[in-house]
Amino acid sequence: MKKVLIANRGEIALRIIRAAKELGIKTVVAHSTADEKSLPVLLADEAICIGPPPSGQSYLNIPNLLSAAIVTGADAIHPGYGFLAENATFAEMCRDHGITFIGPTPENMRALGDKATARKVAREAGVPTVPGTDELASVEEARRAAHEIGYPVILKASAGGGGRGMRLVHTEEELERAVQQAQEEARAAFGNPAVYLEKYIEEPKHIEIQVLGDGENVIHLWERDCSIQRRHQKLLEEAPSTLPWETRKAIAEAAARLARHVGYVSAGTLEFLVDKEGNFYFIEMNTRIQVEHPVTEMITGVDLVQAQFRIAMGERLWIQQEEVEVRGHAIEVRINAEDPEKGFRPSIGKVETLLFPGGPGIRVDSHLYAGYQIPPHYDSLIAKIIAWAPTREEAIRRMERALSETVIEGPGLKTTIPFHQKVLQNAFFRRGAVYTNFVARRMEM
Amino acid sequence: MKKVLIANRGEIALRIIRAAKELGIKTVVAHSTADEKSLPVLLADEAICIGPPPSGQSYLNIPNLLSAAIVTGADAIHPGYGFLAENATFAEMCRDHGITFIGPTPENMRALGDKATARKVAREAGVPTVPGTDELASVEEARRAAHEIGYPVILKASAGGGGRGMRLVHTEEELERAVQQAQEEARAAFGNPAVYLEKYIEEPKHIEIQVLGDGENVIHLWERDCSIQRRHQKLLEEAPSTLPWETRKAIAEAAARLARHVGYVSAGTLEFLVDKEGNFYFIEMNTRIQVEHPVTEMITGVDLVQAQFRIAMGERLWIQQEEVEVRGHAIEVRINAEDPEKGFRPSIGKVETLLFPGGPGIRVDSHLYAGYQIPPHYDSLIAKIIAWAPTREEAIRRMERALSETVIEGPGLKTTIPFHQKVLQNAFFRRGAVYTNFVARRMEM
Amino acid sequence: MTPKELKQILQALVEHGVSELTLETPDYKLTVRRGGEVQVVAVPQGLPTPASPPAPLPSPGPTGSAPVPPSPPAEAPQPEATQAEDSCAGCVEIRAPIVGTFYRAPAPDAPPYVEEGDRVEKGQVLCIIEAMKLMNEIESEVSGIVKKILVKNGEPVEYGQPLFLIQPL
Amino acid sequence: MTPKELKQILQALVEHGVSELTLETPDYKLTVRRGGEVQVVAVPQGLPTPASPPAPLPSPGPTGSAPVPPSPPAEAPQPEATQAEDSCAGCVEIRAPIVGTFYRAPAPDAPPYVEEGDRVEKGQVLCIIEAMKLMNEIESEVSGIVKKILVKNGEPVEYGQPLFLIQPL
Repeated sequence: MKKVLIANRGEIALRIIRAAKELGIKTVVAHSTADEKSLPVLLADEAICIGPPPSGQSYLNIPNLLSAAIVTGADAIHPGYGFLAENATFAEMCRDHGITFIGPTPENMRALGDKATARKVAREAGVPTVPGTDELASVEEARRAAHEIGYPVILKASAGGGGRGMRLVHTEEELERAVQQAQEEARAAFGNPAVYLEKYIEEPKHIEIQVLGDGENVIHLWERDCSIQRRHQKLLEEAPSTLPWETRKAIAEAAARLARHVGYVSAGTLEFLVDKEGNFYFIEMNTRIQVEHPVTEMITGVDLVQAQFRIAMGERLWIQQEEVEVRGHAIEVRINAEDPEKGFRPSIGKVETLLFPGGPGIRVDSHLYAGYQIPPHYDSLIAKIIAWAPTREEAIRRMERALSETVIEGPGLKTTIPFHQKVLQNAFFRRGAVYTNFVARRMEM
Repeated sequence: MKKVLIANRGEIALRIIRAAKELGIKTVVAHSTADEKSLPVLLADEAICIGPPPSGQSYLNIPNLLSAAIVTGADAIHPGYGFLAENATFAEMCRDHGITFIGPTPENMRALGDKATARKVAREAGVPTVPGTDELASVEEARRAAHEIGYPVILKASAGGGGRGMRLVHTEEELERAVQQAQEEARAAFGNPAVYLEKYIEEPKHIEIQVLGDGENVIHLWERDCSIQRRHQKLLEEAPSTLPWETRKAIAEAAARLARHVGYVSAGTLEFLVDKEGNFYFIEMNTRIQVEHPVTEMITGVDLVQAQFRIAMGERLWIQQEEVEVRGHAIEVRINAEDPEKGFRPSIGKVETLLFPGGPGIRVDSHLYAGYQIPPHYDSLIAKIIAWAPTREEAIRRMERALSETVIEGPGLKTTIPFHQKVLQNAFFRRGAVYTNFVARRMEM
Repeated sequence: MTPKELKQILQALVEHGVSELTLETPDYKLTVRRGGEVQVVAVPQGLPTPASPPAPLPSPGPTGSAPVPPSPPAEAPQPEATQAEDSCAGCVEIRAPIVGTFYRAPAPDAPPYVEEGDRVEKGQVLCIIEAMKLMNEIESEVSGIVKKILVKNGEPVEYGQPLFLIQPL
Repeated sequence: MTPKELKQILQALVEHGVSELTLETPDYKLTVRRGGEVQVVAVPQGLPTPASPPAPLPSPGPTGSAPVPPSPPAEAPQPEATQAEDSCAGCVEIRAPIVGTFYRAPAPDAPPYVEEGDRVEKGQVLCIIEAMKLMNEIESEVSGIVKKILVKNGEPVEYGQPLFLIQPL
């Protein structure tokens, strides 16, 4: 591999440039016209404009991206996260054009891409999933299933996500009406009234396992706790979790088993819900690098993006499971250009004054520079700050220290820093009592 | 300990603020009028002006510093490095005023403060020193000693340092004339003609051992290789060294033994020369935190400045020697406001554009901000960039990547970044063939 | 008014994006007009220059360091014929709507679609951009004279890159 | 109209998105036009403000957030009586040459050395600064009238902090 085309933007484009540079691979950043003056464009060896600001015409424009790789002589494409990262067709087209897609195989993606298939694969691999049904044919079927699973149960839209078409049902009396409502909502939202039913996990932790595979060997790099979410958006992640050792080990091994079952290639993440008793349920797999990958890098010392490159170049896994050593604790906060006091409303603008934290145990991943105009077309993540320390308590204090010295200012620009400061001070958070509805319940946001 | 007065400036003042914040200790920065708008002044809880720009009247002004601690209610003083850090009288005066001096005891400093006493202590502790004499009474005595030690030998001024009064002698024929010349130079430079004689170590590595002591227990945190120097100024440091394991262990244990012998308290560094055969010779001890302490923090995960605080608060050492675990490799470059193309001439000015590197394995310790005017009164260190990676080779490539994305610009402002880039590319450096005259010999600078 | 006061006033104009100002007082009358395309960067706080500049462009190659097209306004999603500002007053710029390889002729041995100085009609094919083995014909959006062909045959082009300058008739 | 007033007006225009303004008063006539393609980057490049501002000063305490003395020119190594700029035109400022605790009288029960309105001679003791149990007498560097005593009895003072304003006679 001589030259990689980066089919992404923002901090992850920069992250990929850094990995490639350290491996001696040349970089080409494919960018929209809105990102012409972005830091990745500046720091890459080359840059090529692939379309106008709307991502449908640029970062999702497969012909322009492939053409850009071809005309710049790139022999590989790194998709980052989001955009085309989990698009099996794109991965396949790369392969057809003799371009290495840095990520899993199209077959991996298809085996794990949609939730229903992934659940089936999990069951084959002996990994527990949330007990539930397929699409419900009738209220009667729902009643039988709910009885078997045990209340409370939750109804979900087959086509959907993001909370729409969802209904929590506590008793059999509520069920019929709830099914009807969920179907109506699902039809309105997704044009498809199909719903299914699942066991409702109360106050679960969102735990995800990082894996690395070379197609034969798969290792896990332990878990991340991503329970601090708001409307299914992760805001703060940490590793390791505060779960007991046995639970952590059981989940991690289950995840590696599942990934091994599909002959997984590259970096991937398996997401689980964990209830108060330590029961865990596989939900889905993300077949790509994740925003929160740095916390795993901080505690294991393994460079996950470099690992993606090396695996894509055909290298066999160079670390065995026993060699993965966890040291200390790491926390990442996602700094978004959003106003947490106004419902996390996006707050774009120009960054005029910028000061990032430094010193021991602090890592910053950000594409900001003083004078940068945040474009309104893309997501609002502008910086990730990661703090490492020997213990969780010290990592929290270090993160507080780091945020206290961070300055990201510009006219009208708001960030989620004050929100994170509140989370870090929260007594429940400090003792590790986090779960996916923490922000709603403990932060009242 | 509730509040610490920081009797220093620049990056180390910031480093101390960070450690104190993470420990919940309030900070007061004592500053000269020239540092009124410095980042440490901004980030501390309080600031107090203790004198005009010349350090003799501010950072070395003991009455003003003690008075500043008293009137601000600080119960401790951290001296940083340089200035009053190794001044036993100052440490004693702090004690007399009921203020905790964060560092070794005055007795520690006196036992190790000057080279001659430190050599004596080393011999008592069974730690080898460079074979040599005391002040020479006659040329005849020099002849006898040189014969015994074996040529080449080096003559040095008793009162001096920095190369003046030094003479390298290869054969007995050259000796008499060399003694006379050295005495004359020493008289001219230091007003004292006394010289002594030492074995000349060819192409030695400068290896220093980090220790932590609580007065009873002393542990070492392995070594740093500081061989990349120019005119005795360290420019780039790394840990671990490329020495064989047995040599590393022998030096580290000798250092810990010496520090234990004097009941050492706080963080300290023992400096050694190591010849090509792996023989090592103790030279001196620095009874303070060092500029290059971050490389040790990166590979061991131990926060050395926090450790100084905790020991000063009376805590017994909380890590045993067996628990000190080294992971990976770390390199620090000192970015000075100097022009390496013009004999490292200081280059002051205003920092207008500033972009520090980020991403995995990169740490930045710097008091710069965009708009900061570098004052002409103090030393030229403006930033330290530290790169960590699993191996030395990867750490070098990571540092190259980090420097390639660093921007420190202003009218007329030059930095040592281009120099470091050359060192990192040097084939001898890359294979670890470094020694104290590397810069002169391999870089021709 | 002292030179210092004038300086302060001018400074204020710059800071507040003022393009024109007239001020009459009993003591003086001041008129200031600042340039149309004025881009004032008081502090060089734009894109920083890294310690080692990006490697020089392997020519031919479309990159940020190649002749940069004046950035289209962020709101205009489609590259279009625009007023060319530089070499040809009144000319219309034809830009690449896709990424690919620029060919002046339909086949290696065929004559080019157009030459500099040719008269073209709106809708006439000017060149081909090959993208993923598909030949995309690029048509002129105006009738006029081809004043300049900005890209060499066989060179890669990026999205929005100017290809032709055409003087409308 | 002063440059400062003009600046305030311009500021208001920017804040309210005004592109053109004409103002006639008995004293002056002002016309301002903003916008066009003007892109001005006026960057606040001073000291950045951290996310959490430094804790408020435990009063009394001499810190950067206390009434800041106009910073003496970096070249002047010694704090000296300087022209006071703010409250008293033509006054001389007497500053603290050392760090310590400010006392207005030689002993707790003694009367103060000076009161506001007193006439003092050059060399006359104005106060004491206690530093490390030593009492340091601070003398007036000019003869004149004590216009203002800027520090309260018993308060800590930092190096260079203004203590007295004296109107020279």
